[in-house]
Amino acid sequence: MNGQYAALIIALPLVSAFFVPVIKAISKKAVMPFLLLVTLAQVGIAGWVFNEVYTSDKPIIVMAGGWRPPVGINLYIGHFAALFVLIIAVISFFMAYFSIKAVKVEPLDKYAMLFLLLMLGATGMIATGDIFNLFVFMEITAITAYALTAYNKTGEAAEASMKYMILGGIGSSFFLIGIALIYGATGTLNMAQIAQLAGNINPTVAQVGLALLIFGLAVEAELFPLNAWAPDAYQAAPHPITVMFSAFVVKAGLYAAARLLYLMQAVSTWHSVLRLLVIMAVLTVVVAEFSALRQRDVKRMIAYSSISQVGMIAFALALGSQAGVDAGVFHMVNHAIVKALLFLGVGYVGIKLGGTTLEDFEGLGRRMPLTAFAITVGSLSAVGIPLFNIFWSKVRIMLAGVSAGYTWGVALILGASVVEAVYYLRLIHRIWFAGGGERLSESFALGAIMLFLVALILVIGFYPNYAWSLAQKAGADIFDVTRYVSNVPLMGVGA
Amino acid sequence: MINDLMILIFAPLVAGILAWAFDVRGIREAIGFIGAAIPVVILAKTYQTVLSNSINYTITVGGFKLIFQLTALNWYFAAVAAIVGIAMALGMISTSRSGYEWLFALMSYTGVLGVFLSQDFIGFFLLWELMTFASFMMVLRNNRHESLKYFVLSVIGAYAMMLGIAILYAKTGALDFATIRQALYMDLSIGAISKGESALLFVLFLTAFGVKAGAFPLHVWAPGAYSEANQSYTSFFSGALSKAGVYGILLLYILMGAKLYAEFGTFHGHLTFAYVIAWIGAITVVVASFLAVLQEDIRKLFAYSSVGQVGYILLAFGVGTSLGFAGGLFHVLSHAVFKGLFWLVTAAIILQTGKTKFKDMGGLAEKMPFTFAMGLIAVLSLSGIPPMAGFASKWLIYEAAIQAHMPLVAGAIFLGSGLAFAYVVRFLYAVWFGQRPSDLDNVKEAPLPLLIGMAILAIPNILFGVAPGLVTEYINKAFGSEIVGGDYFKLVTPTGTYNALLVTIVLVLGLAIAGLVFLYGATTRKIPVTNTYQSGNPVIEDYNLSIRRNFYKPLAEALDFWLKYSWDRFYERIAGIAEDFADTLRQSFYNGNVQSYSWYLAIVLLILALWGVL
Amino acid sequence: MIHISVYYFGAISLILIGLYAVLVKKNLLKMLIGLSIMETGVNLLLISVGYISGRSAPILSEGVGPNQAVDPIPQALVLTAIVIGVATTAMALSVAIILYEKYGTLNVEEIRRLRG
Amino acid sequence: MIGIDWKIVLEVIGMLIYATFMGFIFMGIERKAMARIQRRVGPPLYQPILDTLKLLGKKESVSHGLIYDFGPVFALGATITALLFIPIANFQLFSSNADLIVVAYLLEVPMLGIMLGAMSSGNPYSAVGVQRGLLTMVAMQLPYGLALIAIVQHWGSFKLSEIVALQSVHGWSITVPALLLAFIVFDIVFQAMLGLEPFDIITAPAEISMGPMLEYGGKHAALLFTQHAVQLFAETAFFAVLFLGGASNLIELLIKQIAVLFIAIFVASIYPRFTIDQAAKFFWKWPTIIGIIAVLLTV
Repeated sequence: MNGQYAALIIALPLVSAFFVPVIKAISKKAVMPFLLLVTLAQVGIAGWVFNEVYTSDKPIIVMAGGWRPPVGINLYIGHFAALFVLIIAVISFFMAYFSIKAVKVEPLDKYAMLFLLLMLGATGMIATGDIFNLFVFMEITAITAYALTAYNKTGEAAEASMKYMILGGIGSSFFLIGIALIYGATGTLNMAQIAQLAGNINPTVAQVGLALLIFGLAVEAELFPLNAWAPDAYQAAPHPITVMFSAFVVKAGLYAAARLLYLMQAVSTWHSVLRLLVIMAVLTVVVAEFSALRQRDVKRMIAYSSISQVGMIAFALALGSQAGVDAGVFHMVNHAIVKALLFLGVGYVGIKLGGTTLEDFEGLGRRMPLTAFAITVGSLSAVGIPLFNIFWSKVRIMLAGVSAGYTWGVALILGASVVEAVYYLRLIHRIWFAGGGERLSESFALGAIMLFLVALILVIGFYPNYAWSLAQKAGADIFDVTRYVSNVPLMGVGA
Repeated sequence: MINDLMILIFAPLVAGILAWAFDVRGIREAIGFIGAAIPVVILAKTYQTVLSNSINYTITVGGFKLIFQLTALNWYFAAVAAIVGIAMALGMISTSRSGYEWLFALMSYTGVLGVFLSQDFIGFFLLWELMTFASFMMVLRNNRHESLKYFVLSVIGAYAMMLGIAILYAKTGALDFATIRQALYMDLSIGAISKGESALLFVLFLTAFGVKAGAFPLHVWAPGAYSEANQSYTSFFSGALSKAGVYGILLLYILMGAKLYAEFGTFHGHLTFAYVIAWIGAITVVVASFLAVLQEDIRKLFAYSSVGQVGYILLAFGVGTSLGFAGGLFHVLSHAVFKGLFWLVTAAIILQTGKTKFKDMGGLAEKMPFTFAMGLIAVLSLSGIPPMAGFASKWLIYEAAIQAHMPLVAGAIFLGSGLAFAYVVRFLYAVWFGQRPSDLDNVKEAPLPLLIGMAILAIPNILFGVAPGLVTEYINKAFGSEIVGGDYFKLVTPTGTYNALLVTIVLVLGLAIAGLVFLYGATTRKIPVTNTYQSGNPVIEDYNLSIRRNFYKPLAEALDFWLKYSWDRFYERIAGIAEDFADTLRQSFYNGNVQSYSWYLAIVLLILALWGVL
Repeated sequence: MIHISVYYFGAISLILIGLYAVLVKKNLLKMLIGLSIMETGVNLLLISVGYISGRSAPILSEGVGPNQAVDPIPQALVLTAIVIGVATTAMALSVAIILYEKYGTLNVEEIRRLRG
Repeated sequence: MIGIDWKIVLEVIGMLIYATFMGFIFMGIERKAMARIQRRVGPPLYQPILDTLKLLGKKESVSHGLIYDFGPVFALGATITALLFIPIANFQLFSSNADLIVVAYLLEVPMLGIMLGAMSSGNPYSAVGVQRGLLTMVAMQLPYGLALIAIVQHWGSFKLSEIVALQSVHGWSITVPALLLAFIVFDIVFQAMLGLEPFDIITAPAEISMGPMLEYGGKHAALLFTQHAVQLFAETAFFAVLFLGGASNLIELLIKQIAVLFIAIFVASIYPRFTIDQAAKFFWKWPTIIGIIAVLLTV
């Protein structure tokens, strides 16, 4: 099994997505189990890729159609990509199971297809080594996200999807303009070659091109002024899809932005772009935290909290130092687990009790103790209480932030996380110490998934060494561009 | 020897988790008690080795190197926490209702021990947050508003410390205390940290430790948090947890003392930054004692009194001289011991009578004699009656403050101890004496474990009162220099002496003489308390005269000018404003109109364009 | 250095017109039309980047060799971009239909149930 | 400790008898002088001794329980202890083992004894007496402390014997301007410590008839009278030691004590009684300001 089989992580979801109508024709009930099977296979392949990359310590380069870059499009599955493809696969597998319980709206086969394409889009964005290929995967993710947001066919879902669409549309158009400029200047689309040539193209074109590229991805990665669509989309989308949004769709956008950012290090005005990104990231954290303070709907509250934590990741990645990138990646991993757990818990409450307003959460501790325990662990971890996983990455980000000179930024973020502590702990008080009710039965499998995630949080919280070493390798993969360029077997041709 | 420290720190946490898991009445109490007892055993075992050298232990967690060290100084703090911890465990055997309380009580116990023992900022910050979180959960169970107020203030403190740590890390590149201290020391010549930055660092660390110690402007959380938690836990909460804040101030001296001295120089011969701490301590003592005197609820009274007493310690450290540190450290022990005792007494009263307001209590002296005796010992010790530990430490603080030429600060202590005497006697009158309300007639004595807990805390009060030399001799060893002279029973400082044993003997002789005079007189006929102003008629409920409510109304009238201002209302208003601001921000930004969202995008594009051109 | 040719002005003006429509027009359909105008503008920009004046379309036939034709890569990119544009617009219109059913209006000001 | 030094034991016993006797005489002088100012003859000097002996001789004494008896005993015991730590004229007694702060606190301990007794008597008037006594004590604490601090800062030592020695060398404390202010402050506070006229809120005869001591009769009252006598002697001696340079022999000390007493009596016979919050406001205004000035001058 040499590297070429790694292309399966793209091929498998694509092929099985188109098989779904065939399966539906055979028997309507087989669609969801098929989805489960495919995501399980994806987990298997991603696992194999993960240990292949981490044992051999070399990235897997997949050349589409055997063409060597820069002529052909290549997939670059380095440490970060391997790690995150595995996370995407695992979370998609869990969400596939959750969808069986959560999604009741009729055209389930359409749902399964969109589900697989969303997973494909995110995996593609992370694995690709070519900027136009990145644009194509981004569009796949975007369109499936628009469709899935509107999937419930209610007024709110359609409204949220419409908002997401218009803003996403503008964002991706400008992303394309960016590609046009970069292609015009460098004559190539391959990331590695762009990194080589970035030094000697005329600075204003390079800076505008880079800025537009980052702008396009920033709409996807929910930075401050551009994330107006996110809370509505998170709230209106079906529960499993919200988990996928917050766990990896946003992160794919963020990773792509970081990858492009560090590729274009050689551009002379690089630092001014970085400073702009840091300002936007800090504003994201502060505004999102403040807006979550007096929320009536818990799902929307956790959406705001997810946006603010993503803003913190963006802050870490935009610091421009190795420590910053490592901290950002570590926080990405932790945030994915915690938000998956939280949205899973809230979604499950939404299904069982028919709504996710604060009143439904009153006395949840007595009615659904397992879910209440999961949500409590999730919220405590999100707040950054020690012996939980986010504590470690938050400390890392703060240290990196101040040593990169942004003391005011760290101060604002810490102030915002005080606000975060307030609304999460109000939620915990409402769950355990207010109201009551008789005990409801909770599904065993979902409970098992939640307990697995809780166990993951506690393991990383108590003993973060292994997770931190993974994050460091993945961070180096993004930050160390020279190694990236040397790994890609470039042909001598090109402008 | 090596992993002794790990057992010492994490034994309570493990016991807490087990107690929470086996939530059965008998078992969880036993596990909890064992968990609280292990640290005492280990500390006793390591006493000898600690005097000569220190025990170290390092583990690497998440890329950080956590160093734990047991030296003479932090052994002292850990021992104080251990004594109060054992008393708390005994108290909780009778007052705790569920495994939840055992889990978080013992988790905060682990946090405090960890804070005292850690030698690097990450471990320190981690266990500091753990301690804050655990104590918050104890209060969250009973009252949301108070617990949130407590948590927000302590999280602001913790994050201020986090910022300080990050700045230090950025400047010195190190996280463990030894290297930072070395770097800051060398920094005197290089001057990498400017005056402004060291001022910022000082303020950040001061807020962090000030919140936990309950210093003046940041003390508003204490009354609510102390009175809402389970009372026997509060003995640990106010006895040991406030010491973490004080230990932090001590740490500030050790790490940044030279740097702050170089940056800010001296003011009238005192270190400027120390002078600030002294004045914060003095104001805390006066304000908290005045508020304590006017309280109507027994828990609120002791909460404010606890804040005031910690103010003494801050003041002692603020004096800056080695005698000041000795006085402060001694007061750490005596405060932990007599305040812990007071809270256990309160726990017993509330457990047996179910009342918390002074107006409902009274005349319990006959019904709960042992608790009354323990309460009397605590009263004597807190108000500083000579043969008690409270007096010895207060005497050292007076010596230090006046010797260092800080007259007004010493004046504040005088006023503070006068007020302490007042509110302590008020407690005596309102709870133990006067006419007993009819519904308290069948009150029984407190359960046995609580009584043992009280006894454990009462013995040190007397022991270190009669023989203060035991403590000062240990402090001399901890500081390595002869600060307080004299043998076990006599304290000798350059300007004054205090022979505790002689004072006790003479007091006993005096009592003997007075007793003889008393016995020489006629026989006494004992008549009940109710047969006084009613000239023989029985004292019925509505004519049961006793002034338990508004005991100090005249003082409140004398102070009404000052009582108009309250920091508590001030902070509540700020919180309200912040929340309204958050609301308006959300309404204005996320207004739901896709058009305005696209305008935001357009604006960002404009900024990008301008940014590019600039 | 990409030489500034007249096509860029055309492309950029198209993009700005599209953006203007999205920003100002209240009716949802007009916004969607604005969106697709912007996309065509972007596609035009892509094409004009690869255009070398005086050369023919990049279809290799006997008279046209590699160095007579224009740079083919942007052309390929535009093909995909157009397909994506179509998909997005189709999705947008179907959502607009649902919106009209549920809200009874297409005025963007009124469709504001999800806010705050 | 074990080898009891008989000389000190004899001195102590002699001093106790002398102090109690002189204390009663002071109370007699107090009554006599008050009467003389009000142009009436007044009782003979030894009247208080007769009263105490009469009270001791009563057949039966009423008690409200253990604490009710313990209160006066504790008060008298504490006062005796306080007395034995003050250097009286040439007898050092135990003063080498304690200093100013210890004595200042020992002088306040009897207050707790009286409070304990009064509170356990269950009588509301005595409770009001307790409240007033405490508030007076709280009010006077700040100026009292400032005066003591001024002295210590000037002489640079806490030990009473050293202060006396320094005063004999450099002249009395009141000769020093700063300490003169401290003297004034201490004198006002002294008025409240003795419970004389302007500040006798604690035992306000008309209002709450003897305040805390209301329920006391028979030998309990006798104990309290003896306690008051010894307290009087101790406080005047303390005053003399601090400000009037102590004394080389008993006679000189006696003269100084009586002089101090007369100042207090004259002030007492002129001023009407303060109410308690007026007293608190007064103490925290003038005496505190003068005290702060005195303290700042001596730093």
